[in-house]
Amino acid sequence: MSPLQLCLLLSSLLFCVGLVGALARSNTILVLLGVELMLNAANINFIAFWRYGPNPAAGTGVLFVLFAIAVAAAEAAVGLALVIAVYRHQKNIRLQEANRLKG
Amino acid sequence: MIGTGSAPSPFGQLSGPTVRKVKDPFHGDLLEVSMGPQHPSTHGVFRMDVTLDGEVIVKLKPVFGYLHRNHEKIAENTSYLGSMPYTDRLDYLSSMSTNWAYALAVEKLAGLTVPDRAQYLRIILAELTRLVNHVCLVGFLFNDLGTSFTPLLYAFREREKIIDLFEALSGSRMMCNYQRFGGCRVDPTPEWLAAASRLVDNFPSFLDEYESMLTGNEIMLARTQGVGRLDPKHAINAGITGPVLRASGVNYDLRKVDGYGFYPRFDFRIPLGDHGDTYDRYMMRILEMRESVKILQQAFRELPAGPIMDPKAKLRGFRPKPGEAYGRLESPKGELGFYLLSDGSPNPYRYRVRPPSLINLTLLEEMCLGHTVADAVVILGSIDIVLGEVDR
Amino acid sequence: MSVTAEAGTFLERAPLVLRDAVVQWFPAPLQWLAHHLITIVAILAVFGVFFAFTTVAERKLLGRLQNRLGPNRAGLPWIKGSKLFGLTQPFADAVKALTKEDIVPAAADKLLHFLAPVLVVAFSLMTFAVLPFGRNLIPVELDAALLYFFAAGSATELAIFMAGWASRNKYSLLAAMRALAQVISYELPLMLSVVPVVLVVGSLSTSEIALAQGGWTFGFLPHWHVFTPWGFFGFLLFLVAALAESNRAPFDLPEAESELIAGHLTEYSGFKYALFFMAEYFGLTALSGLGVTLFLGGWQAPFAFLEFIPSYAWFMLKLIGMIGFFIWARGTLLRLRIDQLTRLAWQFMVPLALINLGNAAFWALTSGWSGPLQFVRWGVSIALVVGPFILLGRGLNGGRGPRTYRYATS
Amino acid sequence: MLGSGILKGLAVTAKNFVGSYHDPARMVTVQYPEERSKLPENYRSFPLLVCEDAADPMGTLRCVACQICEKECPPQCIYIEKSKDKKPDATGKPQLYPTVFAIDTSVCMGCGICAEVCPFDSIKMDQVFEVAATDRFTELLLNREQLAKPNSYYHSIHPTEAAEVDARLAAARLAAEEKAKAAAAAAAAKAAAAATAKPAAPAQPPSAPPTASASSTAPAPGAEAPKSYSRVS
Amino acid sequence: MNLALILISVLILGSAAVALALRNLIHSALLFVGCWAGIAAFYLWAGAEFVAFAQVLIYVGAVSMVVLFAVLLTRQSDAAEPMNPDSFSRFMRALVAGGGVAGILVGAILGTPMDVSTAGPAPTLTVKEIGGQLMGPHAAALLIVGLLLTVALLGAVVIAAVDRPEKSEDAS
Repeated sequence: MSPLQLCLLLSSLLFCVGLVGALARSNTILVLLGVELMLNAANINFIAFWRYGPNPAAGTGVLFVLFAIAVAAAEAAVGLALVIAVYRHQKNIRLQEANRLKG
Repeated sequence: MIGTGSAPSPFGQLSGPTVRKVKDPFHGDLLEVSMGPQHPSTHGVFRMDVTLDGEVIVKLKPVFGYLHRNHEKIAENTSYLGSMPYTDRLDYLSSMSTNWAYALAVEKLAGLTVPDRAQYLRIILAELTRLVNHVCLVGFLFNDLGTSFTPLLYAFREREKIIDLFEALSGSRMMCNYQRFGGCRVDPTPEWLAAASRLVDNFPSFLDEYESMLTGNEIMLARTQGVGRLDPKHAINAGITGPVLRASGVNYDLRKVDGYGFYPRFDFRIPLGDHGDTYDRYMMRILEMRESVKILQQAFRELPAGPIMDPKAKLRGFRPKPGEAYGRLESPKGELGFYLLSDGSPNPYRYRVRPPSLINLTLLEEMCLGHTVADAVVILGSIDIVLGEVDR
Repeated sequence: MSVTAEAGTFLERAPLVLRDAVVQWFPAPLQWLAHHLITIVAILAVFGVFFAFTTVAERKLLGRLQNRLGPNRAGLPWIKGSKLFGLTQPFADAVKALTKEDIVPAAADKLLHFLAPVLVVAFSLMTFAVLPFGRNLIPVELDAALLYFFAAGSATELAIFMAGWASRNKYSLLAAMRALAQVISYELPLMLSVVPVVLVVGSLSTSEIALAQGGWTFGFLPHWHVFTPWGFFGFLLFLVAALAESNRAPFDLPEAESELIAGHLTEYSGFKYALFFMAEYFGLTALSGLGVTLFLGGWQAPFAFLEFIPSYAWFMLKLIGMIGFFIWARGTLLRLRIDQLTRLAWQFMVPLALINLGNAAFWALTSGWSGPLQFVRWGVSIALVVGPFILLGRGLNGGRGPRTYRYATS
Repeated sequence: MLGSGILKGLAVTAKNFVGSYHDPARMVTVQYPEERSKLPENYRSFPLLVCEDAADPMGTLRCVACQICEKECPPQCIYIEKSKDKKPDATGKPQLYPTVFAIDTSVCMGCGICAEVCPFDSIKMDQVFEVAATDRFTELLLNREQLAKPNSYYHSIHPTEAAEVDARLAAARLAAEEKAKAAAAAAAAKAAAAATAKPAAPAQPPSAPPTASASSTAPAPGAEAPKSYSRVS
Repeated sequence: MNLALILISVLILGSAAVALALRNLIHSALLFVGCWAGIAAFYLWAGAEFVAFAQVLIYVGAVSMVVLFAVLLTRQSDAAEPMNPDSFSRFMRALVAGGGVAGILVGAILGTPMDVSTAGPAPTLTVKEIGGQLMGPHAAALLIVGLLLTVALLGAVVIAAVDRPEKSEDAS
C-alpha cells in the first residue's frame, strides 16, 4: 500500500469518526468538535495530495489548508459563542432542545 | 456548600425521612467558596462564605468567632487590674490605645484624675499606636492587592522602629500593658523621648516615599477607586466608626467629639473622603498618619514634667464604688468603648467591649456585592479588622 | 546545523567544536542522534543550572528590594559553618521537594493531575529549541521558528488549565478559568508585538532576526531593534505581554496568592510543585530569550570593540538583565484584576500593537530616506508611538487619578 | 501619562535596593543567632524569684509566701504553698517561706503584674526569651529552684530598677534600724531610769546585720510597708 | 516511514474516537487536543512545517482554549445526557451512517490505482514562498479570510455578550 493510500485511509476514517460523533452525541460542543474533525480530515487530504501530487512546488494544498484552518477557527469561535448563548437561554446545551428560533 | 442553584420546593417542607441529595459543588451556575478560616488574606481566622457567579460575588456571609476567647467573661472574674493585660490581646496591633480605653472607663468609674504628664504620655503613645496600626494596615492592604510583600515589608520596617520604642518603654513589643488606672506605669527616660521625637520627625519622609511608590500607581488606582463603595447613610445606620466612616465623608472623630484626654489642646485636622471607596479608606489612613505626626510633634514640644500617677490610685485592693461607666476613645480602627458595671467587689460585675472592627465588619457584604473575589479581599483589607478584637 | 563556525575566536567556536568532537566518537549512522542528544543535554544542563540560580537570585534580589537579606544560610553540608552567600539554597530546596510527600486529593482526576506538571515542563522546554544562543549556536534551525515558539508556548497554558481543573478544588478551578482567559487575551498582543520585527527583517527565523541586528553606526550605536521608535515600543508591549504570558507579577492571576491561595498549585506538593515552579522559570527564561533575540540584538555585542567576548556570553548577559527586570517588576507592582487584565489586552495593547505594526511598515518603507528626511522619519515614527499611547492610555485610565481631600477642624 | 506611577514605584524600589547595601536605616535586619540586638532594660519575659545568696538560694529567698501574686495573676499560673513553720531569713527574723512556688510558663503571659504587686520586691521579670522546650508538661512548669535567681543576676538585667530596689530596701532597713535603735535607746533610757537605783551593765547596742553590703541584705521587717505605687517616678 | 505514519494515524483516530465517546467533556476536549497535535505531527511528517505549527498554534493554542472555556461556562451541562434508549438508537443510526460512509470511502481508496512516486523526498516550501503565494495569486482569498475572521470575531463577541445593564460605577 502506498503512503498516499494510507493518508487517504486516515483521512476518510477520521472523517467518519467525526461524522459518527456529530450524529450520535447530543451535546452541542461535541457536535461542533465532530464537525471540526471532519474539516481536519479534509485538510489531511489536501496535505497528502500536495505531498504526493504532481506539482508540490506550487504549494496550493498547503495554502488551502491554511485557509481552511483559518475558517475552522472562525467557525469554532462563532459556534462556541452560539453554544454559550444557547446555554444562557435554556440552561443546558442539548441540541435536541434547541429547537426554537425565539428565546 | 451544597445546592446553590436549587429553588425551594413548591410543596414546602415534606414530612418523613428526607434524603439529602448531595450535589456536586462543581456543577451549577454559582460556585460557593468558603474563603477562610485558613486563607492567606483573611487577616487571621476569619471566614467569608462567598457565592460566586463566575468571579462576581452574589452573596457573602462573614463568619467569625474562631478566635473567641471569652474575654468579657474572664474579665468579670478577674480583678480590674488583671484585665489590663487581656485588653492588650483585643486589638494586638494597637494595645496602647486599648489599654487607654479600658483605663478611661475605670477612671470614670473610680473617679481618678490623671496627671498632666501622664495625659501627654498617653496621647504620645496612642498616636504612635495609630502610626503602627495604620502602617500595618496599609502594608497588608497592598499585600491583598497582590504585591510580593514589598510595601508590607517597608511598612513593617517602620513599624518595627516604633515597636522597639514600645518595648524600651513598657517591656513588651505588642502586649504593652502600659496604662494604669490614674496614670501610666513607667516614666520614659529623656533618651527615650529624644529617640521617639527623632523617629516622628523622620516619619513623614517615609510616608512620602511610600506614597510615591504606590499612591499614584495606575494599577493601584484601578484596583481601588470605585471599589467597595459605602455610602454615609448606610455607614451611620450600621454604626460604622473610624476611618471607614470618615472615608464616606462623615465628620465623626471622638478625639474632636468627646475631646477626651488632652486632645482639645492639640491642633490637628480630620481628613474626610468623598467617595467612600477603598481608595478613600486607604488615603484616610495615610492622611491620618500625617496628622498624627503633627500631634506627636506638638506633644513632644509641650510635654510637662511631673508625676505620672494619681496619688489616690491603689494598686492592690482596688474596689471602685458601685456604679457604671462607659469609657470610649478613637482607637485607630474606630470607636473603642468599655462598659463597666461595678458592684463594689474587686471584679467588675459586667464588662463589655464595643469593638470597632466587629461593627465595621457588618457591612462587608454590602460593600462586596457585585465585585469580584479579588476585590472582596481588598475591601476586607481596607476595613482593617483584627480578629482578636472581632471575636474577643 | 552541522556548520561549524569558521570565523571567530576559539572561545566563540568552543561549544561547537566540543560538540563535533564528541559526535565523532559515535558510529556514523548514530551521529545525527548524538548530535541532537548532545544539544538537548547541553540545554538541559545549562538552563537547569540557570533555573536553580535564577530562583536564588530572585529571592536575594527581592530580599534586597524589600530591605531584607534574602537566603544566605545554605552552604555545603559537609563543611561546618560554610555559607557561600546562600548560593546552594536551590539544591537544598530540590532535596526538600524530592523528599516531600506527594499528596493527591481523593477527588482529583488522578491522570490529569499527574500529567499536568509533566506537560508543562515539556512544553516550556520545547521553546528553547529555536533560540539562537550565540553565533551559529541554535539547537534547531527552523524556517518558521517564531511560529514554532508560540505554538509550543501556548500549550503550557493548557497544562495549567489541566492542573487547575484536575485538582477538583474551587480555588484551582477559578485559577484554571483565569489561566484560560489570560492566555486567550495575551496571545494576540504578544504575537502582534513580534510581527513588526518579522515585517522589518522579512523572516520568521530567529537566527536571521538576530543576524539582522548586527553592525553599528559609528562603531558604538548598535542596530538593535530596541533603538528604533517602533522597536522600543514593540519591546515594551512585548515585555508586558511576556509578563502576562509567563504568569508573572503583576499578571500572576492564576496563582494569585492573596485571592486564590495558590491557584492551580493549591493541591500540588513535593516534586510536582517543583516541576511547575521549574516550568514557570523555563517559560520566563525562554520568553526573555525571545525578547533578547527580537529586540535586544540577540547575541550581538553592544559595541564593536567588545566583540571579542563570545556571543553566547552576550546572550546570557542580556538574558540575565531581562530576568532581573522581571524580578524588579515583581517586587514593585500590584496585581491586576481579571477584567482589567483582559481590558488592558483588548482595549490597549492590541490596538497599540496594530498601530505599531503600521509604524514598522512606515519605517521599512522609508529606509531609503537620508539627510534631513531622516529626522522626519524619526519624528513621524515617534509621533505614531507616543500619540496613540497617550490617547489610549487616557481612555484606559478612565478618569482615575490621585484625589484631593477635605479636612474638618472641629 | 499612563505608566508614570509605575515608573515612580520602580524608582522607589530601586532606591531601596541600593539603600539596603549602605543605609542602616533601611537594612534593619539582625542575623539573630550570631548577632543579637541589645535588649532594653525594661524588657520582660517571665517571672523570676530574687534570692540574696547564690550559694544558698532556697535559704535566702525574699519571698515570704504572702500569695498576693498568686491572687493577682490574671491567667492564674502561679501556685504557692506556704510553709507550716517559720524559718529565719537572712536577717534572722523568722518568716514564712514558700515550700512550693511553681509558675506554669506555658500559661504565663508575661504581663508583669506579679512583679508590680509584690510588696517584698521578691518576684521580678526575667529577660530570657529562648524558652523552647520539648515537653510542655514538665519543662515549662518551673518550680522554685528553677525560678530562684540571685540578686546579682537581677542587677545584671535591670540595673536601674535593681539599684532603686536596693536603695529602697537599704532605706527601709536603715529606718528599721533607727527605729530599733530608738526603741533600744528608749528601752535603755527606761532601763536607765529604772536602774538609777541599781546601776547595772550598760545597755546593749542593737545587733548589726550580719552582712553590711546593701546588695545582699535581706529586707528588714520595716520593708513590709506598702510600696509606693509608681516604681520609677 | 510508513510505520511513523501508522503510529500517527492510530494516535489521531484513537484519541478522536475515545474523545467522542467519553462522557466527561473536559476529558474529551483534552483528547481532542491530543488528536489535533497528532494531525500536526502528520503535517510535520508530510513536510508541511508551516502548516503543522499553524495547526498547533490555532488548534492547540486557541481553539482548545475556547472549547474548554465553553465547557466550563456551561458547567451544568455535562451531568446531562443520560444513556436513554433514545440516545442509544441515535447512536446506532449514527454508527450505521458513519460505517456506510467509511465503507464506501475505504473501498474507493483501495480500489483506485494510484501511481505516484512514493520514494521522492518531501518537497520543501519555505515561509517566504508561502508568503509570496499568499500575497500573489491568493491575495484575494487572504483578504476574504481576513474579513471573515474579523466578522466572525465580532459576531462571536456580540452573540456571547451578556445583555446586562451597564453599571456606571463599576471600575472600568
